[in-house]
Amino acid sequence: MVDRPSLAVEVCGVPMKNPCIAASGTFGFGEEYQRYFPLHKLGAICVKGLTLEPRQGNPPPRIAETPSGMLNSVGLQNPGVRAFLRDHLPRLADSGTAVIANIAGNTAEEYCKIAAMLSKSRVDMLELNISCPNVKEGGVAFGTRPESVLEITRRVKTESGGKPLAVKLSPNTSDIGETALAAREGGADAISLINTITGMAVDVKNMRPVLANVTGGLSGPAIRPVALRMVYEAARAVTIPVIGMGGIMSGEDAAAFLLCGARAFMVGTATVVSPTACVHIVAELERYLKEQGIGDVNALVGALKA
Amino acid sequence: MVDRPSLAVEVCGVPMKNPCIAASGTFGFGEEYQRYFPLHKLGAICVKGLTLEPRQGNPPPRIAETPSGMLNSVGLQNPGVRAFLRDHLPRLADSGTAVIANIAGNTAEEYCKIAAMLSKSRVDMLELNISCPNVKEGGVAFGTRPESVLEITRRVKTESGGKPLAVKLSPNTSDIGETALAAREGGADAISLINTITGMAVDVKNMRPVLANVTGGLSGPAIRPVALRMVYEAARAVTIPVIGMGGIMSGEDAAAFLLCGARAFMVGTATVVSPTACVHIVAELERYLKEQGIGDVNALVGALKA
Amino acid sequence: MGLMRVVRNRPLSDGVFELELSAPPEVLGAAPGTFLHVAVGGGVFLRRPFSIHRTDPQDGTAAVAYAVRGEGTRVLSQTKPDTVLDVLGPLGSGYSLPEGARRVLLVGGGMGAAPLLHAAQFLKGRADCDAVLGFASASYAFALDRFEACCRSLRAVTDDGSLGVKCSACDAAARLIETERPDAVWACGPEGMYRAMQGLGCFRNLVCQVSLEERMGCGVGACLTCSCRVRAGEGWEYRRVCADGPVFPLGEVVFGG
Amino acid sequence: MGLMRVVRNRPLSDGVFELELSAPPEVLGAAPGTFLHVAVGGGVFLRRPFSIHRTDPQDGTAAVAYAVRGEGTRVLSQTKPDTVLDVLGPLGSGYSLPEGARRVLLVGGGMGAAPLLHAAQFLKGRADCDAVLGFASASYAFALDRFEACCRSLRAVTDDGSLGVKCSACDAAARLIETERPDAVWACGPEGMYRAMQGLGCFRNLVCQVSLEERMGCGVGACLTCSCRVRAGEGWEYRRVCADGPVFPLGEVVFGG
Ligand SMILES: Cc1cc2nc3c(=O)[nH]c(=O)nc-3n(C[C@H](O)[C@H](O)[C@H](O)COP(=O)(O)OP(=O)(O)OC[C@H]3O[C@@H](n4cnc5c(N)ncnc54)[C@H](O)[C@@H]3O)c2cc1C
Ligand SMILES: Cc1cc2nc3c(=O)[nH]c(=O)nc-3n(C[C@H](O)[C@H](O)[C@H](O)COP(=O)(O)OP(=O)(O)OC[C@H]3O[C@@H](n4cnc5c(N)ncnc54)[C@H](O)[C@@H]3O)c2cc1C
Ligand SMILES: Cc1cc2nc3c(=O)[nH]c(=O)nc-3n(C[C@H](O)[C@H](O)[C@H](O)COP(=O)(O)O)c2cc1C
Ligand SMILES: Cc1cc2nc3c(=O)[nH]c(=O)nc-3n(C[C@H](O)[C@H](O)[C@H](O)COP(=O)(O)O)c2cc1C
Ligand code: FES
Ligand code: FES
Repeated sequence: MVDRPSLAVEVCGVPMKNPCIAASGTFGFGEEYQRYFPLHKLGAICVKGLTLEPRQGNPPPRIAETPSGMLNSVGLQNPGVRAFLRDHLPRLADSGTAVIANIAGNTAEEYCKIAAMLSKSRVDMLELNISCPNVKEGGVAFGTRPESVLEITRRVKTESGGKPLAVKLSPNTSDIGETALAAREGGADAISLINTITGMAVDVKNMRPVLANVTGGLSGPAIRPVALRMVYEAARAVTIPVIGMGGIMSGEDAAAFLLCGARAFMVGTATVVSPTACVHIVAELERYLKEQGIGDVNALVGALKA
Repeated sequence: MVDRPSLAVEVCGVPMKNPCIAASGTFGFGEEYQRYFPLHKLGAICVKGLTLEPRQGNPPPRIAETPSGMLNSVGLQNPGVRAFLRDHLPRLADSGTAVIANIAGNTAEEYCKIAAMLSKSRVDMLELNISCPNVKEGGVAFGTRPESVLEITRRVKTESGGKPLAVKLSPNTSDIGETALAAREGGADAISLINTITGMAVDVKNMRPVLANVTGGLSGPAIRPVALRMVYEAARAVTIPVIGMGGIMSGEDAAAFLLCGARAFMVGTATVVSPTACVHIVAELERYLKEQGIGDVNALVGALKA
Repeated sequence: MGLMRVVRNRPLSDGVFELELSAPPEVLGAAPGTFLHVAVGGGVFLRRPFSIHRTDPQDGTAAVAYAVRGEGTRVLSQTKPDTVLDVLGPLGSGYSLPEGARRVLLVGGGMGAAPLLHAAQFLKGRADCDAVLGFASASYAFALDRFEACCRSLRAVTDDGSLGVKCSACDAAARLIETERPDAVWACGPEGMYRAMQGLGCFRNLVCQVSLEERMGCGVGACLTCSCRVRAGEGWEYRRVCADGPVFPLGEVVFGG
Repeated sequence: MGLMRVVRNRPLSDGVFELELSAPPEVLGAAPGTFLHVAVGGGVFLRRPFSIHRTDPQDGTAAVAYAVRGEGTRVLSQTKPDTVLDVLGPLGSGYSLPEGARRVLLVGGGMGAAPLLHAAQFLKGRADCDAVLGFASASYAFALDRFEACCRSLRAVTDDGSLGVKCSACDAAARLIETERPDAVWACGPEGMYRAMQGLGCFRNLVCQVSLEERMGCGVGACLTCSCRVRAGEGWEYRRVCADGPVFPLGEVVFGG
């Protein structure tokens, strides 16, 4: 038994007091969760995907329950990067936790403009979202072909003004290692994965799709086996830090991602189910480390005996 | 209410008394299930993947439970196509249900040889398995690039001697419509999907993968949203019949696949959980049709109001 | 947020149940029209939202009334007393009494009656309240005795005439507005009822608040899955049912699409 | 296959429970060493295999004894009487009495004792039976009284000496073989015990059958997920624990790899 295992990690130069990051799109800009716990308990917060202009998103219904998971088709509803910088970032940057800005564009130019605007801000890291399955243009279209991943990463990196850049990869691909390599070659400082898997649910009684958008992104425990495999493959393909996610509901789930090679992890759907999920996951991870007699969480990273 | 809805379907010339097919790899050669129900209750039986030579498969453990699903890494253990023709097919062909032979090779030549041997047999249809995630060579390697799908389909079709050929597509791809088109261009008479999604499970206590093979194929309800979406996309990409599968546990699940465009459906993991699953699913589908006032199951096919 | 013990779980009418929970002070003092977000257990993944139906601060209990629709409510209906449920709430922004309002008319359609009892409880001593409740049929009506205990008047109507007059809640309410001249209408019911109300001048000419439903994720305003359309400038914008609502001014809601 | 009602579900020892089911004739008359494949419910997806621990044809009940290991057995341990479980079985091919055998030695390690009680019940009137049961510690021992009732002799040993002598079941059994000269050994225990037995000549020189465990899917022989290695020709081949076993001749099993 270890008394107080160290949970601190560093992801491409950004220190985090623990490896637990609130995933993009499930934590808003943090404001809704302040009444549930102090935000500084998190390793970092990744904000809702930001676009250049405000975005309305897709029509409702936008959510469907599926076996051990959920589909969402929010479609990047957000107030735009300017409103983020003006109305939300100041408070968030003072909250005592690292801030990651998730950025999404329709075109490469848009991605670059957003990155440039954020590069002079107080955000600690950029996360390039080229894997949103819920928008017609941009999003996942950039994320499936290695050449386009490389190209967009390179262009955005140039505009990021020294802010570390994580590239968020899409699971809707046949070779995640290849995409990871492309991101690294484009200059990514880290990769994060997985975004949601495109899926669909049917209301058989009414013979209609449940989601107004027909398809949506599948998240939650259902996709965890796929996420673990992709993190494992990506972490073997590249040496830059990997941030893993997909269906993490407990500290042991988080440990599995670290064992597969993730340096830190994000929690999305678990927060949708319970606002305090991240806090519980950190506590459980700490207990797991104690039970395993591991003094430093970094010792887990990639330690899978396979 | 409809009194006795008609359940009969036809898939590229093969008549089936209902659209429920036992999926490859979960029904053996049918022998184990005869004590649970008469096999003629099924629309068809798709046998375990056949290779040219007998195959041992992967080391155990070969199965892991995951949230609403399971991973398997059987690795195409089978007695080889000759033993199938000699020891299993005669009885199966007399069982009163259609027989689909699932074929898998290491090389294009092997696929062709197996197809040629089966072309003169009593099987009703061939299913080209280019989507097995559990073998090093062949399998999924053929199934992810459209060009190789087209090529292998064309070659095997030439050897199939007029037997209808279904191509079983891999979900480990970024554009299922493209793969479906490639199969059709190669001469496929039908496509079936989805095979399992490559996944992984970790035993965090022992810090090891649960499966000896590290990764395995994810099946069951967890993947149903992904399967439904891919069937929907594939059925819109091609006009040849689509056989849908992935996590079907009930008659309503089956109806969802038909609504998304599948002409028939396969049931795999549900049978692993309960030997009589297929029989219950057919009964539930019939009840669903009655409740919806639909007299013929074919009226469901592609009837989704989207 | 917290763990709440099931005190009782019993049928109220055909397919409608009441779940009584041992509740913390913030739920006992919740605003009318707010809701609880319930993890029903049994492998059901997401929470299910239910309006607060009534509270009993003396007993320290709060109840929701729910119709069995799908898997979540089916599991809930089988929950035994003493089960401990993980319940979030009170959540959302509820009905509000306009400054100086003396008379409130409650208009419920079907399960929409659920939050209105809590509203009637809340209004006691604050304003007079009359209730119009419409049900498909008498067998679905519930909580009428409790409404009678809290309201100045109760009018129950049904689609098939099996209880009260055969008429819609909307039409019955419209008639009452003419005679009683309430200062505000608090309504809860299906979309069709709201559309009908939007079509009638009498509802447009007074403060009329309606409670919306949408499929939900987090329930706290972060995931943006529960959108409804609300008038903004020339057009409309999406708002969150869970955090900006569930109660909105009738005139601002844009239906259909 | 069928639905079986839970009659009782109670702890037998530290972390070990006994689930008693109202069982159909085919289970009551099952061969020793066969197993039931139990859908435990509560969101657990796959069935869990448990050997038949004992049957009571008079009462019409059969029981399995199980250790709480993970989620499935945890859920099972909380199952209440009168719950109806979906249970497949009896499945597999069990222990068999060699032609003319008079004396059988039962060797159990830990939870391996579970099927051996059923074996002892079966042997009553068919052959003499002695049992050697090894446990990690006294607190884990279970069903000793029942074994005593069915066996000619029972020797319980522990790894820590807290019950019987401090020694392994394998070593204790080896000694008994020399004095009692049984015609057959029926064993059930962890892989380590079987490996130790394979290393000792005394087990090689008589009919020795062991029950294997592997993670299972269907339980009926179709999915090929439950493979174990069995000698074949020069090498080995995979066999199905669920259908070709779970009981195999000790000498044929190939461990490790
Ligand atoms: C703010 C609010 C308050 C509500 N109050 C009540 C109440 O007091 N009494 C009551 O009976 N019902 C109420 N509902 C509706 C109730 O939440 C649904 O009937 C319930 O979630 C259905 O769950 P299910 O699993 O049984 O149905 P399923 O149809 O199986 O549910 C599948 C999914 O759809 C969602 N869903 C289905 N119908 C609705 C709906 N009408 N609104 C929102 N989500 C839905 C579920 O949450 C779930 O995610 C309220 C809804 C909202 C948004
Ligand atoms: C033929 C046979 C007979 C058995 N008889 C008994 C018995 O009489 N008493 C008893 O206590 N145990 C018995 N076991 C082992 C028992 O099946 C496992 O302990 C149980 O499945 C663990 O489930 P879990 O969900 O609690 O554990 P988890 O570890 O959470 O289970 C996860 C998965 O691993 C599988 N698994 C884990 N351990 C084992 C294991 N040792 N063998 C097979 N699958 C495993 C589970 O089935 C499940 O799919 C038997 C196993 C087999 C194959
Ligand atoms: C409601 C919802 C909204 C999301 N929005 C975004 C987003 O804006 N940008 C993004 O990169 N990922 C978004 N995601 C994906 C998550 O960040 C995460 O990659 C995914 O859900 C898998 O993790 P999980 O299973 O823990 O949720 C969203 C997920 C959900 C459930
Ligand atoms: C244990 C197991 C073995 C399988 N073996 C094969 C196989 O040999 N050939 C094949 O094409 N698919 C195989 N599959 C995939 C299934 O046929 C099916 O495509 C997949 O499991 C999805 O359907 P399901 O969710 O209903 O199981 C196997 C699946 C399982 C679970
Ligand atoms: S349910 Fe998450 S924002 Fe409303
Ligand atoms: S568990 Fe399916 S073959 Fe043994």
